[in-house]
Amino acid sequence: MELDSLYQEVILDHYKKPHNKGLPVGEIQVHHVNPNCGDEITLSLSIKDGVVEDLIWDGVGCSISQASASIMSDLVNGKSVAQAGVALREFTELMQSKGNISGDEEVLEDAIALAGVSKFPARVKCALLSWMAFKDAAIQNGAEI
Amino acid sequence: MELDSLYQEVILDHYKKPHNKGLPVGEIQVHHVNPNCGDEITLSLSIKDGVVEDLIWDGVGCSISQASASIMSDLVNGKSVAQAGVALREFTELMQSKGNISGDEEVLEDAIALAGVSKFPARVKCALLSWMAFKDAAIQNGAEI
Amino acid sequence: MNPPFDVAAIKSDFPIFEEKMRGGKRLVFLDSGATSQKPWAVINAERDFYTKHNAAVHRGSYYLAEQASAAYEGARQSVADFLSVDSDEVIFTKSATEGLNLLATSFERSAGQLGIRAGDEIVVSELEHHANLLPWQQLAKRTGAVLKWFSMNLDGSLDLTNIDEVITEKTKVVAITHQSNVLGSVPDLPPIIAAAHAVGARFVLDACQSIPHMPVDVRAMGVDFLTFSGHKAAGPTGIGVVWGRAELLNQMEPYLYGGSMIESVTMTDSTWAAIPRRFEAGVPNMAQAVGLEAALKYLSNIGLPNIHSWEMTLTEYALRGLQEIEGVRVLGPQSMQARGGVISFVVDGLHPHDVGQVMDQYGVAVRTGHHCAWPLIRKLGVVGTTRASFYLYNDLSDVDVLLESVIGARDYFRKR
Amino acid sequence: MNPPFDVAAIKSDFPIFEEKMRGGKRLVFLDSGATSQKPWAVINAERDFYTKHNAAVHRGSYYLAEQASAAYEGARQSVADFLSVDSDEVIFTKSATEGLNLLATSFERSAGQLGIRAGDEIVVSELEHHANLLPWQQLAKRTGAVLKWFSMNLDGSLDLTNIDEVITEKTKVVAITHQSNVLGSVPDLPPIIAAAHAVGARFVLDACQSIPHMPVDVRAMGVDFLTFSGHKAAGPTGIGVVWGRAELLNQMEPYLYGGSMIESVTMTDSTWAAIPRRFEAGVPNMAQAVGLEAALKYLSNIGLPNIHSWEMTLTEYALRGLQEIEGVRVLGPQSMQARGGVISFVVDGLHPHDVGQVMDQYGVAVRTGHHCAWPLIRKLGVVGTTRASFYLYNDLSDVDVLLESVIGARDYFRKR
Ligand SMILES: Cc1ncc(COP(=O)(O)O)c(C=O)c1O
Ligand SMILES: Cc1ncc(COP(=O)(O)O)c(C=O)c1O
Repeated sequence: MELDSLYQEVILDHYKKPHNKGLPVGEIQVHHVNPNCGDEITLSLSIKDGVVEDLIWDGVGCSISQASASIMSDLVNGKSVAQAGVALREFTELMQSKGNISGDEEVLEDAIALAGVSKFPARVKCALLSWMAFKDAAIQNGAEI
Repeated sequence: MELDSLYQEVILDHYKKPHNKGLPVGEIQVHHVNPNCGDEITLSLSIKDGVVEDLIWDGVGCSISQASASIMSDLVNGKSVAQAGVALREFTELMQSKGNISGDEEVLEDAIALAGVSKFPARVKCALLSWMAFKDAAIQNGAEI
Repeated sequence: MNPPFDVAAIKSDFPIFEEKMRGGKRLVFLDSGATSQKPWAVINAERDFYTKHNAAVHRGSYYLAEQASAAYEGARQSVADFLSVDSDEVIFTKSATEGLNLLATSFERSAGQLGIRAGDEIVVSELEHHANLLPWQQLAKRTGAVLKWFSMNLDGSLDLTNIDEVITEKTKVVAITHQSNVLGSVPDLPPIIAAAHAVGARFVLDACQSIPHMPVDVRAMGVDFLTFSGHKAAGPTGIGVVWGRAELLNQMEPYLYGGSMIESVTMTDSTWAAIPRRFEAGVPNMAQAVGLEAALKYLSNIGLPNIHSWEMTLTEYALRGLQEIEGVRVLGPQSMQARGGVISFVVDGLHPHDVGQVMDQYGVAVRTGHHCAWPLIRKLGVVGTTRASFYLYNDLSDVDVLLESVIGARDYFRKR
Repeated sequence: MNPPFDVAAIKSDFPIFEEKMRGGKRLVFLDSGATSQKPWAVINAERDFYTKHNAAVHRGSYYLAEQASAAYEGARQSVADFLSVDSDEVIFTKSATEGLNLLATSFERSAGQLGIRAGDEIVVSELEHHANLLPWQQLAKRTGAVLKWFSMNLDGSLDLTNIDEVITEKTKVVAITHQSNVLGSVPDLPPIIAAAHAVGARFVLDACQSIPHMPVDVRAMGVDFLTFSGHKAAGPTGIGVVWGRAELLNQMEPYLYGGSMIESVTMTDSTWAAIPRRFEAGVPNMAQAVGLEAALKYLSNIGLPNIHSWEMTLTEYALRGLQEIEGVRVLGPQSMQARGGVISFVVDGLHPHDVGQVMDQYGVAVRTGHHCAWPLIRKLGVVGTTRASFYLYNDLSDVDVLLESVIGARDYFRKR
């Protein structure tokens, strides 16, 4: 069933048990909303010696947006800004691919499970919400990403 | 030629030598504009013992609007308000008839020459402009018309 | 449960039902609350305008311009006939949204009694679609007027217990929906309209969810203004209607400024044409007006009472079905009392987006989310809902697929 | 005088040319300055949207909603490509008139540098169509800003001798047409744009009469905002475009309030979505956006430089012909310098309405009157003009009939 390509096991796992979800505590917090559907995310992080640390997020939304936030938080926490930037760009490209690329597992790790989202245009924004919040927070923390 | 039914001889005569055209002098003056084409008319009259008198008008506009004003001024000057009202209603009906009625010459006199206008919907407002100004002025002079 | 008209024949008037959805499924369109589908009659009316009569209205005295003007003004007359009002009172807009903004801004600009000034009060309700909340909310902010509102009860009705506090001597405008686009609930308007008029306030009806679906007697209701969108009434996109009482519209200031709405213009000053032209600046959406005319004639031929009764049949069948599904909770009115053909529900533990996504696999088109009514959604204490809305082309088998797909959605996530 | 494309083939793309005018005459359509005719490509694009993809955009995650969103956003991208700008900068309106009102009102509501306040100055010109005069005139009245303008010379150019007095440190916005819709004259904009930018003012281009007819490089011109109507560009009625520089639009307040333009909403407060959505409240004119896309693709396929050069050929032929008719006076530019495909003229002793009426008997569609530009008409010292305007579907024989009909009009009244 086409649906299973969207709702991969990994996604539902992250949805049911999201990682790094809790009250964002950093000084700089960003709040992003998907006005179409009302999905919301709040996120904080810090950047020490060019490394992303302490990324914590909270939010409400569909399985895709929640799983994507959880996966993203695992992926970028502890990575250098440069590495996180590569993942961010690769993930964005994957989402906009309309199902034409499958993503580099080396770079994206669990996030390649979200590849199926790109075939459902209305859900792409759900998957990207947390990544955009991450990007925004990194920039506000002075990173060039 | 269909055009000749619009531009009757009588109309062109009135257009070239308009009657009762001059500087409106009465106390109550009305000014009407056809916003579509910019045709304008200023008109004054007085009503004494239920009779329309001293109708004078001035204006700019196409042959139809000018001829109609001239014909109307001949027709209502000196008539009772009641008679003028009958002519006004009959003329309005004639204009809205889309060429289906030809008008009562007893009531409308020269104005039946304008019957052809009703086949040219865009020109109906030209023909009606002065009549509406007359109506307005009569009402402002206290007439029930 | 026999339909009062031949639903299969109706369906075949709407070409979109020949399209295949994901996985080759047939289209079960249950999102008419957002926008309706269009019959050939409407599509062909627009085409005929373009192929036979197209010219700028009111601006030329040549043959085609006469044809175009006759078509456009004929459309206005048809809308007026449909509403049983005078054609001068019918203003074409691009949408209900524009219509409500037009009214709010025109009140702001108008002089005297109709004007809205600091300290005046404007009343809406928690049921409102953003289109009937934001123009008033922002008008209040700009002018210093005060925005007040009726609260919603959890059954989707309005709490009128404090009506005397909500509508006061200071109230200038009361703007309320005829039917909630989220819950389908129909608020009890007569006491509100009476209270508004008792204090000299104007009542604006957001008729987006009613005009397409049921007979509405605007004169009998006693509303002062009304607005709806063509695209929800089987008509084209890009057309809406404002109706207002002539004696009020005549005193109101224009919304859009430009060509065809003037009486005279100098560089420094202008005067306005009579209604309705005063409110229709520029070359209008002529083809769309003609398309809307075709839509309203199409609906009238079938009969609004018939359409409404069939929608009620569908709604009742769906409501019962949904209420029986374990794990599904219907929001708002639980009975057929004071409701229209719109049902919102949630599935335990599932986000509406995920529910809608599975339903899509069944060919079912429903809307999910906040439905442009955030205050109402917050009041319900949910993140969003899944909403099914019905129209004349739906049949009982559409409802069967709806129910099947909701169960499918519930089970899809349960078993994983 | 050979056309750069097959005009007969083009004509056959436009179904209206099969219609018969009064007296069975063929249509000689010379009123494209008011509205253009539509090719099948446009009519069919709208039909295809309704029959295959119709659903509310941005509001559903079902298959049809995806299709509709892709069609609508694809149309936006096509407009952006046509203008060589970013798609976020493209806002769909219902018309240029709405676009100009949107800009004026948005300036009024915006904070800081972009806001318009008492004492600020707004600059227009005597060439303007009411749509680019009244929104600014009324904005000035509402805010206490001062409206200033460039005078028109009798040849249809603008008098720039006092440019330093017209554009000053107080100027906030300069809004001028790319081409006069009455005279066809093209004002000398570069010095005006430079002067506007030198004092930090924004330049708004009314591109209604240029975008459909010639290549326009908005980035190279350095304008800040631009607007045009679809219906004059072979597109549907009910659609227009505002383009604006993103960094400015991002700071500006919305015009219409309602669904789909918000970020979050409570009963008392709201925040706005990013551009372009911030400026597009409500279910948009989706089918019309798709129709406009088809129109712009149609024009691009033929090539805007080709269209322009052919219009110039037609205009030169018509201009010479009219200038040679005794009793006819062409107004505005007498040469091909700085002009587009629009010619206004008067016939001695005749009112334009009467001239147009006779021309109509020849099947010729021209506009007569003040062309929604009363200040310009007054400046010319006439009661109105007869205007012929050309487009890609016109050919030299259309011009021949034009000239014949003008002579016919002159003689009809002379001999009686
Ligand atoms: C120069 C100019 N500006 C603005 C407009 C207004 O366009 P619309 O009526 O399509 O809104 C027109 C045409 O009517 C025009 O020619
Ligand atoms: C109750 C209600 N009011 C207003 C609107 C706005 O209508 P539109 O988006 O067509 O302008 C809608 C639909 O979106 C609605 O359901």
